[in-house]
Amino acid sequence: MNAIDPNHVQILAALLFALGLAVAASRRNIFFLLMGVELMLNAVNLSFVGFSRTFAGSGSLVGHLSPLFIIAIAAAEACVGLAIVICIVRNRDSLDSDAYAEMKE
Amino acid sequence: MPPVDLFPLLTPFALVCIGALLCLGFEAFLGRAAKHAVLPWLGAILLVAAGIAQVMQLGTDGHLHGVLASDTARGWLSLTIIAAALIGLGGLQQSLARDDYPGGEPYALTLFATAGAVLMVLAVDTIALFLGLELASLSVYALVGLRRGRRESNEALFKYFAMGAIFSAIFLYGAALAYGATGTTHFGGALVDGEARKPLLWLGQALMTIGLLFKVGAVPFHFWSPDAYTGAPSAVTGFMGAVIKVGGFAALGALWLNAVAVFSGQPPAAPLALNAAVAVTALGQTTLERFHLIFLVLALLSIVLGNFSALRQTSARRLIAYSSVAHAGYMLLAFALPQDSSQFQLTSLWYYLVGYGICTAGALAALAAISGKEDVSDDLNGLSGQGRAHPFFGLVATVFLVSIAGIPPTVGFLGKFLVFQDLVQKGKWTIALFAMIMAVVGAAYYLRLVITLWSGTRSDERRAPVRALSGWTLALAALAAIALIAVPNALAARTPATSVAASK
Amino acid sequence: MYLTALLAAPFAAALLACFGSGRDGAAATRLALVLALAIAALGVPLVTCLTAPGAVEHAWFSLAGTGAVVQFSLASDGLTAWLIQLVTFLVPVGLLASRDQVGERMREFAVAVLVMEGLMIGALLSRDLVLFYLCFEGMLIPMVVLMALFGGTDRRGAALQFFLYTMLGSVGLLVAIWYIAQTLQTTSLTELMDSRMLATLSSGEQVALFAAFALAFAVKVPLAPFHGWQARAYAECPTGAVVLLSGAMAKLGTYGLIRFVLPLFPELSAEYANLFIILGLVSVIAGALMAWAATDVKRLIAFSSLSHLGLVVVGIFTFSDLALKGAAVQMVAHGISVAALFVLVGALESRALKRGIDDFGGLAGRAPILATLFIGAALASAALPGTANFAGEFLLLMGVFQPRQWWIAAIAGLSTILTAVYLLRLVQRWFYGPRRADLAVLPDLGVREVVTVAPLLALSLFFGFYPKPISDQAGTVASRLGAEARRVASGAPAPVAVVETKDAHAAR
Amino acid sequence: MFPDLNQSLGTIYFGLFAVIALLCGAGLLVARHPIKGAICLIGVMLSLSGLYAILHSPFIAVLQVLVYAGAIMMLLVFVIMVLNQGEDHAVPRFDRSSVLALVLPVLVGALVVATLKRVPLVNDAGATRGTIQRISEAMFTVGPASPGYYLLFEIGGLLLLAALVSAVLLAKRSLDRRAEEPDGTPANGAMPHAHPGHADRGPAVVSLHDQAAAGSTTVTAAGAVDVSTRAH
Amino acid sequence: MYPLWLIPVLPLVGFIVNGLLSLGSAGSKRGPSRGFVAALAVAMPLLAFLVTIGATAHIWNGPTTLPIQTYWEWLPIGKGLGFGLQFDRLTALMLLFITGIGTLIHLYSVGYMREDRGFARFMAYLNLFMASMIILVLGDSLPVTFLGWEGVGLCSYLLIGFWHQDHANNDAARKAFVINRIGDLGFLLGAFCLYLAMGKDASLRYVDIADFFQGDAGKALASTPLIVAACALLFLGCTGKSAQLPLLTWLPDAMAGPTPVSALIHAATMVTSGVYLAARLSDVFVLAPAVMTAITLIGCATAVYGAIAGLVQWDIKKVLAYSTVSQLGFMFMAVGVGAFDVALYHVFTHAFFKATLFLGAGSVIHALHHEQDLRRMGGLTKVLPLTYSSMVFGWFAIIGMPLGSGFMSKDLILERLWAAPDMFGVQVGKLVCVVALITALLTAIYMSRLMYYVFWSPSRVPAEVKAHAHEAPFVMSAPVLLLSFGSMVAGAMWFGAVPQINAFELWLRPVVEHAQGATALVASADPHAAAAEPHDHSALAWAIAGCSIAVAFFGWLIAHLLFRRGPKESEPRPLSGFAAAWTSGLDRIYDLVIAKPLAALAWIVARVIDQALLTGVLRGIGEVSGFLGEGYVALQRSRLRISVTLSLLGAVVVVAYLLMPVLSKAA
Repeated sequence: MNAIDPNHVQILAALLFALGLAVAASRRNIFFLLMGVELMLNAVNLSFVGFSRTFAGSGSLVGHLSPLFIIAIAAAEACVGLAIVICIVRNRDSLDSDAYAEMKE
Repeated sequence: MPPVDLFPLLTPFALVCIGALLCLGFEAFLGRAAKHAVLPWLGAILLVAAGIAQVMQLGTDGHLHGVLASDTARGWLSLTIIAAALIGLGGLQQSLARDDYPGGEPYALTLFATAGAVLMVLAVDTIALFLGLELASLSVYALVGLRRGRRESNEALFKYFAMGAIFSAIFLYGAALAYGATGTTHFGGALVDGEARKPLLWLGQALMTIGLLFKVGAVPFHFWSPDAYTGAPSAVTGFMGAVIKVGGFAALGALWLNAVAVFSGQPPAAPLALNAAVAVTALGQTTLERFHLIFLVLALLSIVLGNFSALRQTSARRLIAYSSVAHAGYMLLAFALPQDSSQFQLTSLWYYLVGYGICTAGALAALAAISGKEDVSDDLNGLSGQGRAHPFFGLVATVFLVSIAGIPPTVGFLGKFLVFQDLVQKGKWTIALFAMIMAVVGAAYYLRLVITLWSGTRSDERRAPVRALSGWTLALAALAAIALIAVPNALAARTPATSVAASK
Repeated sequence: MYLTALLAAPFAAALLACFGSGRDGAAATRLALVLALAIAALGVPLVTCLTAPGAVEHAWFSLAGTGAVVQFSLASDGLTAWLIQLVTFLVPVGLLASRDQVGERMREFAVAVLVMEGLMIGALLSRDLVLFYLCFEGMLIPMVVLMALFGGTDRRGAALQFFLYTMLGSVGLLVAIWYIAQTLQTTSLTELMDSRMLATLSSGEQVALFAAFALAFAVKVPLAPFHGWQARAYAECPTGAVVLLSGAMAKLGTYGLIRFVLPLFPELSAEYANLFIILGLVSVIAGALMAWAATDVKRLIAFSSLSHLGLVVVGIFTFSDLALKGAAVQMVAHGISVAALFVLVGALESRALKRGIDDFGGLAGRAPILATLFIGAALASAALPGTANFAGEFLLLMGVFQPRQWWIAAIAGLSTILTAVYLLRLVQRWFYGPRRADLAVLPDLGVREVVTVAPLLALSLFFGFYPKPISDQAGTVASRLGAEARRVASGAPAPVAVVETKDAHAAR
Repeated sequence: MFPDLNQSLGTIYFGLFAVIALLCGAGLLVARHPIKGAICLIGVMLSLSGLYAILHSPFIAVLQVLVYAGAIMMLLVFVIMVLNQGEDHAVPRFDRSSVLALVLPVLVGALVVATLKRVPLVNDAGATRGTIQRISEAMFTVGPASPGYYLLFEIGGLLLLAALVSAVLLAKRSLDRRAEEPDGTPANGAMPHAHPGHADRGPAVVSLHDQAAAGSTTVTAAGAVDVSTRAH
Repeated sequence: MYPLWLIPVLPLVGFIVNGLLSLGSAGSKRGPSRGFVAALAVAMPLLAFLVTIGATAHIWNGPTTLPIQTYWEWLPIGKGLGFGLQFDRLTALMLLFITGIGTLIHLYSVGYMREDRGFARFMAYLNLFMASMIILVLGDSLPVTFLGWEGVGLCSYLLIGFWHQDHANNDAARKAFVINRIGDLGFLLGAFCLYLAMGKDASLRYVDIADFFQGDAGKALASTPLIVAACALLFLGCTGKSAQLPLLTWLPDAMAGPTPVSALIHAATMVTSGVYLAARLSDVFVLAPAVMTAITLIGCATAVYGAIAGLVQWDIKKVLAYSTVSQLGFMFMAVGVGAFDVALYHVFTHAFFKATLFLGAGSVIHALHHEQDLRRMGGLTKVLPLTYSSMVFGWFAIIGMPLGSGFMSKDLILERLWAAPDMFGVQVGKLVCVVALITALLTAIYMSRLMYYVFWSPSRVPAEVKAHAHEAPFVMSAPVLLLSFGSMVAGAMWFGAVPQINAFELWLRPVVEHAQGATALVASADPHAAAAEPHDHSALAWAIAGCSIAVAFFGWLIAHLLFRRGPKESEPRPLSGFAAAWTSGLDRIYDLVIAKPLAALAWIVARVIDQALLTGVLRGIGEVSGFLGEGYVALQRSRLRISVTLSLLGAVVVVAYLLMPVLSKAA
């Protein structure tokens, strides 16, 4: 019936993934790094769901189930990430990732 | 592989998790001293139980809903991880008690990480693999950042986490694309509607491989390892270096074996055993040519850069970090495809991993015990003469280091031997020779470390009592590091016949 | 069975020495000494019994991937037997000699030494390439340990350099062994020798394998220009270690040449004989010259042994019966004499903490016993007739001397002159001349030291007058191992064997 | 449960959500202040949940809103505000070393897209799939027939627990339960290396950390709750 | 079986016992009991002498040789070379005077060295020397001889450097040893040549060598390169031991040792072992006429050189040393023309008179408190009557006064030289004979000069020395007297102590006759030759005898004219001008041509090639790898984003490379 072209969904996912990657890789602020990662995970979810519609039967279910786990993992990662932010900012109050480049050779 | 019942397969894993939960539960009710006295033993007991369970079901190969699988190689690797965990617990106890660390969580986290690594080994499904990977990573992050007060520890923690998060996302995207091609998240799923979606699988494999290469710290995805290894407490460094590498390579191996099978046009009906011998058809040969070239190039890069960087290190942890990069390189060499289309198997890699895991964990646990409060003096100056000040730790550290350096008659040597020989068999003469020369160069810095340990002129009053747990684990591990050379064929390839059975 | 016991004994002894003695140096020395002597006694039957002990052979493990099954195969013949005598005899000497330098850390020292002894014996007994390689390489570890723990000021660097150098040298050997195992499906030396399998390989492969083997052993001997590690290592080694390194371990290089290279690659040995002969001559002359110019006496002795072993290599690669017998005798003889020299230098060093050639003078007056023994050792190593070294060098030179290649013997012979030059220079600087005030208090040798050295010199004298057992047992074996190469060479225009001249003579 | 949209409408909605998502993503990339970024990200997530809805997976759409937009982002914003140092002028958005870091993702995207262009995907004409019922069936059927997700589910719970523990270990101010020593320095000596800037603001930061830690625990709990609610 | 082994073993026992004594008593102030040491040290060679006499009795007029006694198998050469002793007439001759004169000199040394702290050591060395020398002449094969050959070299090294506080002595000792080593190498290589030449049933035993080279197979090899090389190399060995050109420079320096040593080793015994070897291998030497000629010429040159050098020396011992060189030259002249028996005869006589002279000189030196310079002597006739008289006998003998032993042997040498056949068309023999006569003249001059300066010229001895100057004790003077007596009567040996004439020659005939027969030279005792030209021969003999007598007197006369007033300058100064050039010229040349270049080469090899190149390369490798490490590690110290970016770069490259085949296909 309604045919949202799966390729478009995938391309969207790819673009979002790229965006997330760009954010994570290029921004100096640690929070943006976290958010970038979240964005990437979302893109992955989208990709899963998008694919799921191109399969019949059990194959398609996988595409719906995987995101659940990914969401849970994302939650866990986010909470650990934030804990880490708190932990490191406590010692050196800076959110600038470049500030954490002290380790010598 | 036949489907098997839930319990025999999952018992070891479950026991480890129970250990973690128990530690967590008791942690709350124990005084600071008691934590370090009780929790490690609690964990150790459960780990030993897990180990025993693992040994008991070593023979039975099978898989669970195509999500988890178990076979001889997986069994050995799980055992290695459990052993590394035991050693790690011992080392942690040694150093945390020395530093009078205020919390008992690290023991629980160690066990969680162990569970995660075991899961990575057992997984034959990308989601399961990812869960295991995250379970291990998230726990290890915390362990790396254990010394919350130390800046380098923080920095290491931050960098490790940040890159880890990014690359696990990349891995996951790869998983998604692979799913898009095969319609399943299991390894070795057949392509749906013919060749059409092959590029997706291709890309998915690439991204997943990259994600795992990051975990095992191969060039150019290794930038985290020097910092993470150095920032973490020595005991953790060893444990982390061991279990993550074992888990990562187990996953990579499973991925690659299945890829070979799939691209050779004979996707396995049931999950492949890690020590299966897969038939490489001409088709697979041509399709995977680039892939295996990538592996070789990255391997050589890792070997060269890792060794040369390690040559100039003074901090033991950082030295091990770079050397672990080099080792990742040696192990990657095992992924080379045979020159002529024929059987392909990774048994040499598994043997190498067993040796490497035990020895790395052991070496750093031993060093952790003798490198002073908060491991401040784990550099060559600080360590010089410590071997003589602490004969036991010095001795075991020597055994482990010599083994990692690949000097006979140790398991490390035999591991390298088998991998290189595998390579020679595949007709990669020049590479093998080059790798070997590099291995000798590599031996240099381990030896320098050993020599420093013993020949140091100043061996000061700093004395670390040998705690029972680390004493026993290290001693046994050291024995194992020698004794394992007796069973070079424990992980030998299945005969082609069975492998065919496994891949049909 | 007996051989297995012989191989296991040193390791058992090491364990005993490790746990049997405490931190008390004296006790550790005593224990280790007793053990070492016991092992030596255990080894004696090898040469006294008329029948060779039964060979041990059972499958050990199969090299994954190759069809070869590594045999745990031990066997002993004259050559092996005598070198084992050398090793087992030098170990107690080394232990005794290092007592002063090592002091209370004797236990570690003894353990390392015993382990090394075990590995040396293993290398000598093994008749399987892989087993041999394991021992051959394993030896380095205790050696490095000794060097690094008990060595001189530059010990770390020296140890590292020594290790890497020899390691690099033998990497090729490892590859070669795999390749053999893989292509020929066996690593058993006897098999490879009996049915000359290697001949089936392509010439290119053969050359590569030959090069790998030769290089590994050339580094070990060492043969110029692969001697980079030697002087530094010898100089930094503690006495006991250097006694074993120069006296026993270096011999494994020449042993390897005789045991593996000649029988496995007769054609190539014959083809490249001149190369090795020239390298040997270079070592002979250059070594002597460097010894002449040396100021550190340990280096001096190192160079002198470079020179003497160079002569042995020359002898080996002329393949002539006499030369090989001479090589066998000289290996033992040199082991004894160089050990004596090092022990005495060590004794002096432990007294004065100096060993420069200009650091002493007029010692003959102060320490006549030391002087006498040292001069004795020096003369022995200068191959004075009546010492074992003479028997060795005489046979070597005689075997090397061939009309076609008279220059070999002529050049090699120069070493006898140069040896006299630098050794007498040393003797004069150290022991003669006016007494020096700065050496006012320099006690003469104690009983222990005399007991350490005297037997060495006595042995040297004994074998000097009665080398028959060595030349008959070891020499004959060596000659047999070289027979094939000799045959090939005599056919070829390259280095000639005795046979040739006889024919030539008959023709006249 | 969700209306089956017809062709054109579906495309329109898809385009709409896609554009919003991309714009918000771009906004995240260029946002100056983390809070703005967070808001953009929430925008992305909401639009994604919309997409899930029209892609026949209502359950995920709901979760997307609940967990992501609801819990995770809430926590994120919370922490941002806790650690907020005003407009963080200290941290410019980009600098020279960002250029390559901006180019590479573009390349990645390009590569993926190029690949996708070469892969013809066609929808499988089937009934709606992502219903809670079918998902929970797949998730919780135990036994030989099961696809085995119940294992992963349990492990997921374990994962969350581990995450919680690590979060506590890292973020909690003082690890042992005893109150800090009388002289007011933390027991675990977390502070010795602290930045001098802490001197004035010390207590404030401290209190914040406590809350933050509390927050993190709650949210993890929340995550755990979510997963378990999916059970029923 | 006659216990030949006793002969070497007895002195060896002396060496061991005395050696241990001296070592054991190292701590004590005075050392072991002089009496015991002396008794033992003298008794041992004496016993050896007696044993030798016993052995000689066995072969007096029975078999010409004792059966060879092989004790054990030594070296695996040929069919296995035994360690054996051989006692034939040549051995007997050598042994008799070695042990005999040796014993006397031991006795003398007891007196000479008694006060020295190292007395025991000295006697031990002397005994060791005896043992080695005995083995040298008693050995039944070249290797066994070589054992003694190097043994005596070692002893000479030890004894020259006996007073080792003074580096001058040590240098002299080292020089002696090294130069001898050069000769020894020649010996070895020569032996190898022989071995090769003998082919299948090769052996290094003298009997086998003799058999082979007397046989046709051996004769067939005459003048082949192998044989020529063998002889040349063996002769090189002889030049080393017997101080012939070009290897003679060590002998004059060897005078640094105590005088008895000079007498025993560097005059009587060791230096003559070259001649012994030549005689022993006469069968081989005669097969290489070229080498024989060379030997003659070299001997001649050496004789002249030594004589001239002896003329200009001021050190009494140096004079004697050069005269020894000169006399050895005479012996080799004889060897060169195949007159082995005569050569040995001269060895024999020379041993007596040269020992006499040396010991006499020793007494003089002893009396003057170790003053050796002729310029501080003179007029000692009254002071040292015994020494004087004995030295006169020695002088008498050496300058060839009629009926002195020297006269006999030298005369015979000249005779044989003159009678020598042409070699390569040149009358080498006659030329050499003339030169030899001139040398004899010189000999007479310098020996007389010595006598004048020591005894017959006005005394230049410082008063205080003269006051203490005294005749040597009996233990010293007795041997000297005996020897001087010997140096008179030894000459008679040629004409029979035994009834028939030519005892000495007959005695040696079994050993050398074949060789001498082989040379065209006609031994005077050879019946056929005698039949051929008896008359002419005797005439020749008388003529030459006359010449040599005349020469002797003439030389004495010249010396009388020149030297009876004593030297011009009385203050000792080092040699200068011609004397210095002539004496140390060879040393300078060797130093310039051999020693210095070698040392330089050693320095270059050690410091430049080994250190700079080889070690440098090693270090270089280390540096390079270290540098790589540094550079790469520098990359590691990066901020997070750099790391991420680099990793991503890697990832992109990898993915792009992998996707290339996919992307190459059109969409």
